Amino acid sequence: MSKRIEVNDLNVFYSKFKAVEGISLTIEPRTVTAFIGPSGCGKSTFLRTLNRMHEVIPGAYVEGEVLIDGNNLYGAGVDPVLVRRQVGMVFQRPNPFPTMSIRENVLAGVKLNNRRMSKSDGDDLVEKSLMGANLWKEVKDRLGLPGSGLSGGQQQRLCIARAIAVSPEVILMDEPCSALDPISTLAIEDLIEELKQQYTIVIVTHNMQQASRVSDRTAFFNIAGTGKPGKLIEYDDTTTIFSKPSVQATEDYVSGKFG
Amino acid sequence: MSKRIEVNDLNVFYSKFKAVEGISLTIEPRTVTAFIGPSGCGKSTFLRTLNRMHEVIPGAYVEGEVLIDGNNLYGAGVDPVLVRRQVGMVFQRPNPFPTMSIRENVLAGVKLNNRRMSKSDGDDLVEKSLMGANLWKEVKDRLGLPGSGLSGGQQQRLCIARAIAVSPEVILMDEPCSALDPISTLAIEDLIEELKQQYTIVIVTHNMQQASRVSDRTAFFNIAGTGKPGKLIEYDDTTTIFSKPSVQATEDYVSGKFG
Amino acid sequence: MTTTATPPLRAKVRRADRVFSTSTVVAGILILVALAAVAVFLIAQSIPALLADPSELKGSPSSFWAYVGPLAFGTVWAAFLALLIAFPISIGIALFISHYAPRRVAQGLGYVIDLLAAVPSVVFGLWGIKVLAPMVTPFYGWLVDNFGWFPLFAGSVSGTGKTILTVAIVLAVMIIPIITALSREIFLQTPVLHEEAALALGATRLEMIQMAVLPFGRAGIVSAAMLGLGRALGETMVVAMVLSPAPVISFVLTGSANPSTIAGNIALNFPEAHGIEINALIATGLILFAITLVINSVARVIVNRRKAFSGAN
Amino acid sequence: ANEGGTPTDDESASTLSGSLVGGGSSAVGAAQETWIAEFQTANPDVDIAYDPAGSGAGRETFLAGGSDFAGTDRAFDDEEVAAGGFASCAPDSPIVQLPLYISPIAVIFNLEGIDTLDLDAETIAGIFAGTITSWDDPAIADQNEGVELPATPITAVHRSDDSGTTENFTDYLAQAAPTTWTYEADGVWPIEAGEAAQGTSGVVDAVTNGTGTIGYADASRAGDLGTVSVLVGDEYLPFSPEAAAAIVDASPFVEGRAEGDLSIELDRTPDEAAYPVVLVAYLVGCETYEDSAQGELVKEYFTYMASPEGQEAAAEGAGSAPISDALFEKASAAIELIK
Amino acid sequence: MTATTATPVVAPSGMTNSLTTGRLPRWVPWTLLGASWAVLLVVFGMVAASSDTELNVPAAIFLGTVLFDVLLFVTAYLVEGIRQARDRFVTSLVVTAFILALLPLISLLFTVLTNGLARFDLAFFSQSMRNVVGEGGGALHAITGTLLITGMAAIISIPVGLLTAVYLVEYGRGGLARAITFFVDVMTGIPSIVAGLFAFAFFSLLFDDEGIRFGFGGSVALSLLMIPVVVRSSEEMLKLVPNELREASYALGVPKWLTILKIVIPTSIAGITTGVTLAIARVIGETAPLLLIAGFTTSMNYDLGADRMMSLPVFVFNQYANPGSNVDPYLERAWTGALTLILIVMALNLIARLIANIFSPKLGR
Ligand SMILES: Nc1ncnc2c1ncn2[C@@H]1O[C@H](COP(=O)(O)OP(=O)(O)OP(=O)(O)O)[C@@H](O)[C@H]1O
Ligand SMILES: Nc1ncnc2c1ncn2[C@@H]1O[C@H](COP(=O)(O)OP(=O)(O)OP(=O)(O)O)[C@@H](O)[C@H]1O
Ligand SMILES: [Mg+2]
Ligand SMILES: [Mg+2]
Ligand SMILES: O=P([O-])([O-])[O-]
Repeated sequence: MSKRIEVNDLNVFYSKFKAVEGISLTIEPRTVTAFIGPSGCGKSTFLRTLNRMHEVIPGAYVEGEVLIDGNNLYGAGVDPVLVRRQVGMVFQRPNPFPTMSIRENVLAGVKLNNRRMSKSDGDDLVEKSLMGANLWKEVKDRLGLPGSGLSGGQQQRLCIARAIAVSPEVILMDEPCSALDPISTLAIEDLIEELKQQYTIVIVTHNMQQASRVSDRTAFFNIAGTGKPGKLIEYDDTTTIFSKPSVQATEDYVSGKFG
Repeated sequence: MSKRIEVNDLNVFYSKFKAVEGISLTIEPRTVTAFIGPSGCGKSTFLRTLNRMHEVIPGAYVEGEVLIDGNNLYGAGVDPVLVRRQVGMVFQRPNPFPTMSIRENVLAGVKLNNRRMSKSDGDDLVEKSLMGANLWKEVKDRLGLPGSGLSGGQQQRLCIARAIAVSPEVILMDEPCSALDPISTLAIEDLIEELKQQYTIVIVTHNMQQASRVSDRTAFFNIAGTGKPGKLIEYDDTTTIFSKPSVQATEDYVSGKFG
Repeated sequence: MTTTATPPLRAKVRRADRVFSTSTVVAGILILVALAAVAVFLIAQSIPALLADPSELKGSPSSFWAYVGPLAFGTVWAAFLALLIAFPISIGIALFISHYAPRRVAQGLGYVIDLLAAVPSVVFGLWGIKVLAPMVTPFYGWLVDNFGWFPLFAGSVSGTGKTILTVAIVLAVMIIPIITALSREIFLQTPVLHEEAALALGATRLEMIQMAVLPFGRAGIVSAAMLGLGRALGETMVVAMVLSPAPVISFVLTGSANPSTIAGNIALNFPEAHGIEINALIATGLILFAITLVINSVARVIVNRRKAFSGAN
Repeated sequence: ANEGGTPTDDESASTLSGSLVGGGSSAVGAAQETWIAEFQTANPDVDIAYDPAGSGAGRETFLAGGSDFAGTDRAFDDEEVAAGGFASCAPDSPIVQLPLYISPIAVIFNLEGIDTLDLDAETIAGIFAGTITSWDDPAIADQNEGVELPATPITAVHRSDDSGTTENFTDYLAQAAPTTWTYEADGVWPIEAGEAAQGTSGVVDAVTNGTGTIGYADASRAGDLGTVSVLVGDEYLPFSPEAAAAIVDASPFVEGRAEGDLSIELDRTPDEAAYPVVLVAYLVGCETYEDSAQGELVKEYFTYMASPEGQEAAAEGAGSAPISDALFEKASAAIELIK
Repeated sequence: MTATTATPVVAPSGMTNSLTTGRLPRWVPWTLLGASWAVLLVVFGMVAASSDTELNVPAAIFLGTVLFDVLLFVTAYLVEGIRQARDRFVTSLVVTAFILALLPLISLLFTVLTNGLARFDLAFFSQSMRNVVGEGGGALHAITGTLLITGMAAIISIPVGLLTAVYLVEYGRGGLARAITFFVDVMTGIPSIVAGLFAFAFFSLLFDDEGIRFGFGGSVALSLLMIPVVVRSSEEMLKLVPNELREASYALGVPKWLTILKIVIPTSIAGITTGVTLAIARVIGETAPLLLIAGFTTSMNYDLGADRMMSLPVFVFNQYANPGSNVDPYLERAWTGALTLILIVMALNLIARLIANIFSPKLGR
């Protein structure tokens, strides 16, 4: 149910602009990996290449390879649609579909492949996913109401429920808490802890405390200046990164000297 | 040229929703004050009440008073337009006017108010403001080009130049660096240091390191949960807040226990 | 700047602001007044026709309502057909420009479609009779020969192609640029957030459009369609020049006897009308006005019904 | 170029000046353009405008005082004349109605290789009423021996707009074929049968573009299309200007009208060789104008239109039939009344 | 699916190339399209040859495209599965829609061009029809009339429409705004001839002149038709201006009206001009209302305030509908008039784009 990700010498471009350069790393199954680094260093850009979401942006392309359990995402004949089913994504701003009810939101991804799902199967899946996202108790009485009526934290958990409903192998999260209040943030951090039992999770965060709290391993990215490509500076166990990093820039960053 | 701000028991509402409750504090002239706190606790909301920018949002209103050098912003007959000329603002995302050149952007505040200005006066003001925003060297050869062609950090400094060109007394900044890379962030932090000589500055930031680097005093806001109003928890010298805060929540927050 | 003179916060009343906002209100009210004036004019001129002895009207109908009935039907029917043809095509083009074509190409394509809007209706009329009608005639013949059992193609085929279907095609071509232009802008506004949410779930482009783009744009699409429909309902010259009308209520698309439209009928009969006939024609104009009002109200109800789910904040 | 009224030849330099406004029948439009062009050329200081907005609109406007003269494809009738109230005229002034535009209506058809057909009124009525539906119908074939008639279905095209042409054509059918055509003369096509097209041009286009089509239109527009010779008495008569003008002379004037009112009661079943399918349009003015200068101008213009040169110009430019000498004399007498 | 168990929806992990499905090579759709067109053109060509009629190219292209839609769907279904097939099918439908819209446009432009070039000469643009019978003459009077009348209509409609749009977007709330929105929609349904009748009734009452005909009246009638289009399109465009820019301006102490005039409107000027040209194009071809209130003349008239004024659509319609005995020069003038009308609107469109380019947001980099 979870997969190992291997990235080999990856460059990402926005048309002519090289946004990310020479990234190689391996992410083990059933771990939480945090990406940290100053704004603009290419964390989001890199994250998106892990499920080919960067292709949505006109002009964006990659060089190099990303292997998920040995299958190259960028191999010939690979269907990005299938990639995205296996590698789910949660965004910075909660984005439930405003035209759908809570229930429809959860089932949105599942319905794509399985149009005629029986009512009871659907109910089961909705309950299971919302339970998984720690949201079931709060919304079980109003599954038919619009998803946009929930609070920010609830919306974000709804998005997580929607992502896990399609049973992905990997879940990518791009600053999932940065728009949430502390209570909701804690709820989501707890959730990540639980999801880790089943999924490979990659999370981008600006919040060093959050990174140290939730992640097993941490990757620090940096950028030499505007217009330069972002690079992976250090990738190690989270405790190592936050206690005795081997690179000076990492130490400066995690200790708040810049960023 | 700079002013003291005194806030007395201020509540801010979005229609029926009370977003911020019972704020009282005094900001001294020629200081930098940082607002910190978890997302959704009302930092931006409160900041906007300092130049009545919240009135732009339908349904938003305040109770209580804000005195600038003893004049109540919310007194009868006070013109919000004049308030905003004295209390400038810089936003999270750089927003230069896309239809204008760099030069026009700097002069926007003056020109848009239909004030006539000789070419040479204009040139002087553009140079002075761009110098003040640490941008003059980088753009002096392309003042006629569109402002949106600059990099993010340059755009943000252009917005600062635009704000100081109207000679305000106070400058409010709402997460001015959160969309910028570290180099640009440093440039702006340096700039704040300089501006402090002349202006009263209030800055909202998510970045504790930034708060501790640039501010003289820090206000910590918190929120009890979604739907509850945000409150001012502690307001003190920055060193005090970050070394020995008197409230437990503040300590938890600045030490990264939550948020 | 000297520290001595701090400008007071209390200011003169902002005259210019007041003048400007007032002038916008005045402009809005002016529109309402103009419309009210048109309505009053229509009603005042219609009353004599409504009260008159129907035998004085052209064609001696049994009542005024028997006279407008086929016209009202034809108006709605022709506009409906035009919308039926134009709507899917317009949405297709709008999607093509907003979500399928490469961005550079899209701009050029947008311009080409705008060109259609630049063609005046007399020219459409000329093209309709001189080019389109002769071109579709053999096709109609084929339809009637092979699908004559289908009620829409019943009866004998028109020998000149001047049928309501031809009119609907021309009307459709006229309203396509209107609907396209508006829906294109709306589709371009779909929040990237929602598009990405759909794609990240493993949706194909079509599924993304179904999940994010179309629901988001629903209200706007309805507005666009209404604007197009309004144009089709009120179009005069094309109907007058192209249609072969008869005072009938008929759904047949390919025959010679087609219901006329109110606007077209006014154009055809106004020049020779006199006395009470003029009033009768204006009264039909009033009916058209009422039809437009009703259709717009219905559209508004449709838009508002699922407002909670509209995505607007 | 053509603006600014540079007089073409100096000898005719006229002293006439002022401006006239007329409006009405669009059938008279082309003729009016010709007359106006010629008259303005001869009298450079005169401006005449004619709105071809339709006969009804022309009569309404004239009645309301919005124009100095009207062109109409039917004269004001007894009732309207009795009601009076012509606002351009001096109070109680009678009106002048002159049949100065006579135009044959051709029955045109589009059958490959056939230029003319001989038909009687009953057959024409049958075709337009939708009872004769094929070109090889015996009713047609019997009258056209030696003509190879195809088995094509007939598409009869009539006018979709309210028109004087239709009114005159249906009047002909009603008078000449009363058993088949049981409807009254009307400007609006009275039955559902057939195709409809807007205006003379629309009918001509429809007949030209279709196959097996037949229609009726101002004869000047017949062009290359086949035309019908109609049975009058016991002779098939093709349309011609002389034959068309003759029908007017063969018809009586409406009784009980003022001296200047030359309204005609057209007799579509003449005994002599006159072409009965004609449209007669009237030019209507006042006997006495409110403003005598206007009266003077109208009188000059009417005089020109009625004159042999004027009639010839219209025949040339618009394809109408010049009025006969007899009618010219009566018209001249009527025009003399205008002041 | 069995949602109750934890089995994944997609193929179980570990399988090699589990991410790969059959994918059609890129050239397949294009080849299919070309082939379908070719097949239908051949079929139509054979039918045309056998029945001795002309080859109907548009119909062949149209039916060829339909064939392509079906073929592509079937191919994709066989190779890629139903979801991809559906996606491809809609893609091809969308392309079909585009081609469908292009066909009439091309046919129309072709017709107007081939017929209109006959009289596209100097005389046409330097002469009026005054004292012209038969051949010769020109449409100068109608061109100036159209420019004047439509220009005046634009002068009336653009401020009123734009201000109303500003009201709806920036100020309006509650009943009045809702009423205006609704009735603007209703206004789009006024038949043009009713607008003409109304303008005529209004001015003949105002000036107590039953025969009133003048250019300005035509402008008023056209304004009734133009205003709703201006309001609708400008409203949509104003809504697209990001609030950030408004806030940036307010924060500089710029009053609301100047913010609207100098920030909001310039930022959306491109869309607004497009909307305005659409609106002008909507009315510039109107015939019926102008015949009623602006009248008909063969002479020049530069004065909107008095006397009949000719306009191009009336000219075109009249040349077509009431030709003299020699029809050809009339028809030629009609087509050339139509061509001129299209050219005028295209020129307006171009000018609007230029204006928009000068004022609209400059995207850097
Ligand atoms: N759509 C795009 N087109 C062009 N350049 C882009 C685009 N998106 C991002 N970039 C550039 O790529 C670089 C990396 O951006 P990215 O968003 O990945 O940074 P990040 O580390 O996620 O920053 P943040 O913490 O602010 O989200 C930046 O220089 C950015 O300007
Ligand atoms: N326009 C609005 N209408 C209604 N409620 C609003 C609006 N803007 C903000 N709020 C609510 O007011 C509260 C305070 O929001 P505010 O944006 O001031 O927080 P913040 O501290 O600035 O958060 P952040 O760090 O994310 O910017 C939140 O609960 C938010 O949902
Ligand atoms: Mg990011
Ligand atoms: Mg904020
Ligand atoms: O002259 P008419 O157009 O009415 O036949």
